[in-house]
Amino acid sequence: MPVKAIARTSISRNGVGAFVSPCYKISVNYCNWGGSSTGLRELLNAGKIDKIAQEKSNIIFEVIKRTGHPSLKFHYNNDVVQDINIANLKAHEIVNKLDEYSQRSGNDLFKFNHRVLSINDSVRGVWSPLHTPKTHRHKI
Amino acid sequence: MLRRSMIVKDLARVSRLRGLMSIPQPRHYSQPSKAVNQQINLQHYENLNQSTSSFQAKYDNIQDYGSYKHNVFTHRLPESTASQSPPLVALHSRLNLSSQYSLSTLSQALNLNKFDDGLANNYGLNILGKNLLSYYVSEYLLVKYPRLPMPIHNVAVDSLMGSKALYQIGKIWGIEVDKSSKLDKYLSQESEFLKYGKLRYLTEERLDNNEAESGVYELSSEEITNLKSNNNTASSSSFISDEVEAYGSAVRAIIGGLYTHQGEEITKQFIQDHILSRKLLLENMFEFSQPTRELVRLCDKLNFQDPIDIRLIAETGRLSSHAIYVVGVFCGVEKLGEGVGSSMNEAKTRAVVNALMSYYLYSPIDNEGNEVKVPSDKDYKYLDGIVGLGDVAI
Amino acid sequence: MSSIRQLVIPNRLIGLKSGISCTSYIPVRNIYLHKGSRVAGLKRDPKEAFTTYNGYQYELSESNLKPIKEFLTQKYHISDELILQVLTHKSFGNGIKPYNEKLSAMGSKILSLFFTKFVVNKPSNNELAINGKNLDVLGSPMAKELGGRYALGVFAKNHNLNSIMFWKSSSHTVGFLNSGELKVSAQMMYALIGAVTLSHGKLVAEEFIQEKILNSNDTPLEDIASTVVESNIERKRKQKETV
Amino acid sequence: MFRNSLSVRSITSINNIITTNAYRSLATASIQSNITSDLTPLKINSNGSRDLYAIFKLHNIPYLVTKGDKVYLPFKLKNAKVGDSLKLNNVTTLGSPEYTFKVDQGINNELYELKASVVEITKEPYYEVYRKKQRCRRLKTFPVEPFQTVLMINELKLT
Repeated sequence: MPVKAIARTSISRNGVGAFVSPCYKISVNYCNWGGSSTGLRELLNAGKIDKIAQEKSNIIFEVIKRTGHPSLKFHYNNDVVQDINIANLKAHEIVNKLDEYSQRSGNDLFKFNHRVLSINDSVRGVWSPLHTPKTHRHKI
Repeated sequence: MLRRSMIVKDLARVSRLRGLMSIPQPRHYSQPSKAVNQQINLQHYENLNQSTSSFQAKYDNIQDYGSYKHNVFTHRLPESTASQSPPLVALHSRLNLSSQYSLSTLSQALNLNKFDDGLANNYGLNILGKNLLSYYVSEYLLVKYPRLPMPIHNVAVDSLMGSKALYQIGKIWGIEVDKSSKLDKYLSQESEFLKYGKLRYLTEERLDNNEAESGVYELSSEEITNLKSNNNTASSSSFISDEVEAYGSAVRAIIGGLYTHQGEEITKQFIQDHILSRKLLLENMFEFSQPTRELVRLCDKLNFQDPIDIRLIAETGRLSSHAIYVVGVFCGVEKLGEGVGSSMNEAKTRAVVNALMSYYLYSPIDNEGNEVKVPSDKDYKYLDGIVGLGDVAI
Repeated sequence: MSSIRQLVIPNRLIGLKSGISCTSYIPVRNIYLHKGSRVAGLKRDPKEAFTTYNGYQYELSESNLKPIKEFLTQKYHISDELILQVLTHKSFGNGIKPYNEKLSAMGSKILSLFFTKFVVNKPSNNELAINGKNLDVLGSPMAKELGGRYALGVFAKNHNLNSIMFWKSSSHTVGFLNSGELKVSAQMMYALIGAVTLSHGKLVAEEFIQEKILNSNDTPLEDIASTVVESNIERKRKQKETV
Repeated sequence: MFRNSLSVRSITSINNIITTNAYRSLATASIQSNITSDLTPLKINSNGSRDLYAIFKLHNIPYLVTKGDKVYLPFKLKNAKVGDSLKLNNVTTLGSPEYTFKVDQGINNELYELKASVVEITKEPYYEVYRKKQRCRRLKTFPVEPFQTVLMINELKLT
C-alpha cells in the first residue's frame, strides 16, 4: 500500500452554508413568592415570555417554578450551561438579558487582538529569503 | 394547529430527582457507517440473511416492494401529539425546515427504539438518509478531487459523514438524549410530549438500571465487541460509542425524512449546507511510506518520458549555523515539487511529498475558470480531468 | 508547506500528460524486454505483460470495446478511453494502466441511491408509509441485493459484457465465483454506470439504469436478485432443519 | 433554503461610499469597462476561487479574509441579528497566489461575491479602567465590557 490514510474528522463551520443558532434551550426559573422575582412574574403574567418564545421559535423555553432567586439558564450546543441571576431585575432588563445571551455561542468571552481568525492556509504562503533571485539575496 | 415551544413545570413538587447517567443499551441492528468498502469477502452472500434475521419485514411477493411491512411496529406518532412537543417544534424551526416536513416524521427520525409500544422507529429513514448522504458526499469528493487515492477518499468520506462528524452535527442541532426512565418521568411529572423531541435509543431496562456513579460509563455488549475488534487492528483509537452511533443515525434519518417530504433537490441543498460546508482536512490525511518510489512509479504510470531527478535549488551554506537546503524534484525541465529542510535528505523527502500532494490534491476547474459542477447539477458537463486514473502500487 | 506552494504549479502534471511540453529531449535507451516467466530485475515485454489470461491484448481496439459499445448504444455513448478504463481492473498490469476503481465508487453510489428510491416510491398501502413512501422495504435482503455485487456480476455475465476484461487473478481456472471474476465483473458494471454518470450527468445515468439494467430484455436485474435472495433463504431454512 | 435567505441584505449605509457620489459611479463605470476581461487570470490562478482572498473595508478598516474565516468586530453591528446574512460590498483587493487586483475606491460589485453571516453577538471580557484626576484623591473606576460581533465569511468567489 503506497499511501496510508489518517482519519480526521471535518471541522464544523457554522454560518458557512447553514447557520444553526448555538443557544438551543432557555430555562426560566421563577419563584411565586419572593420579591426578587417581581419583574419576571410581571413578564409571565403579561404573556410576554410566551411572545418571546414564539419569536425565538428555534429555542426551547422551559418555565420552572422554584423557590429562591429567579434565574435564566441558557443551554448552548457546546454543552455549556450559563446560569444568569436575574434577581430584582426589572422586566425590560430581563428581556435584554434574554436577547443578549441567546445570541451568544456559549464560548468563554475573550478579547481578540487580531481582526480575522482563519483556519485556512495562507493564500500567498510565507515569504522565503531563499526564493528571491540570487542577485537580490541577503549576503552575510 | 397549536405548536408549543414552551414547557411549564413545577419543580417544587418533585419528590425525587435522579442523577443523570448515560448507560447505553445494545443496538438492535448494526448500522455500518463505513463509507466505501470496495473489498468484499465472499462470505457476504452467505451472511446476507443472518444479520437481519432478527429484524425483518414481511412481504407478499419478494418483488412487490409496496407490500413489505415490519410487524413490530403498529403506528406512527399522530401529528397532533408531535406538535405538542416543544423540543420537536424547536428542532424543526432550528433546521429551517418547511411546513411540508411533518413533525411526526422528525420525531420518528429521533426514535431508535425497536420496542416502544409499537411506535415506528427510524430504521428505514436511516437507510434512506445514508444512501442519499453517501451519494452526494462521494459525488462531491470524486469530482472535486478526482486524483485522491482510494484509501484517502474513503477516509475523507468518513470525515464528512462518518458517525463522529454526524454526532457533532447532531450536537450542533441541539438534539438531546432522553435519559430518564418511565419512573423518573412519572416522579418529576415530566410532560409525556417532551420525549418525542428527544433522541431515544436507551431501552427501559438500561434507563432503570442507572445505579452507577455519575461519570462512570458502562459499555454495552455491542460496544465491547466493537472495542475488541478494534484492538486487533491499527486504528484502536476509533472506538465509537452507542451515543455517537445514535446521533449519527438520527441525523441520517432526518435527511431521509427530508427526501420523503420535500424531494431530492431540497435534500441535496440541505446536505450541501450542513455537511459539505464543513472544512475538510485533506492535507493532513496522507501518510507516505516510500514517497520517492511512489513518485517514480506515478511518473511511469503517467508516461513521463524523462527520469525523475532531484536537484538542489538553494542553500544557506553548509557551514552556516543552521543550514537550510531548498531542493526540487524535476522531470526534465519541469519542476514537480519543492521542499525545504535542514538536511539534504529531509529537503528531498519534503520535495517528493510536495510533488505527490500537488498531484493527488489536484482539483479541476472548467474552461472559464469556475469550479466544476457535480453530475447532479443542472447544466453539468464532462471535463477531461474529472476521472481519476487510480493510484499506483509499489 | 505553504511557502512551497506558490512555486509549484499544481496542474503541471496534467500538461505533461497531454504532451503539451517537455518534448525537448527524449532519451533513447536500449532495454532488454524479457518474455516468459518473471525474473526479478528484468523489465517484461509490454506486449506480453499487458495481455490477459485469455489472450486479449490491452489496447484501444474496436474489438475490445465492442461489447460495451453495443450495450451502451449511441444514447449513452462514452469515450473510447473511458470504456477501456472501465474494462481495466486494478489487478491488471500492477495497476499501471488507468483502472476503474474511482468510476466504480461513483457507480455503486448512484446505483444504491437509484434502487433505494426505486423501491421506496412503489405504491403501497402500508399505514406506516411516510408521505406514500414505504420505508419498511429498506434493509430487507431484496433491497440490499438489488444494487449488490452478486446480481450485477451475474447480470454482466448474462449479457456477455465481461467477456473482455483486463484483470488478473491468482487462479483463473477455479470458476466464476471463486476466481473473483464475479467481483471484477460487478466492479466493471459499477464503473460503467459511473462512467455514464460522469459523462452525461445524474439524470441521464438514472435513465440508463432504468432502461438498460432494470428493464433489460433478457433476465433483468430484479429477477436475478430475487433468485439469489430466495435461494439464500431456502438454504438457510434447510441448514436450520438439519441442525 | 436552509439559510435565512430572507434576511440577506447589503449593509450599504455603513459599509460603502454613498452611491450618489458622482465620482464613485464614474469610477465603477471605468473599472467595469476595462477589467472584466482581466479578471480571468485571477480566476484561473485562484483555482476556481478556492485560493482567493479579499480585503474588505468596514468603517474604513481593512479586513483580509478567505472563505470560512471569522471576523471579530470590536463593536455591535447596527441592525444586525444573529443568523443574518450580509453582503459586503466595499472590497478593495482581490488576490490569488500570483495575482492581485486592487482598486482603492472599491471594486465593482458585479465582479465578486462576498457574503458573511452574523454568527455571534457577544461581549469582550469585563475589565476596569482607573482614572486619577489631579487634585482629587479619589480614583475613578470605569467598568468596560465592549460588544463584539463575529462574522463568518460565507461566500467569496469571482463571478
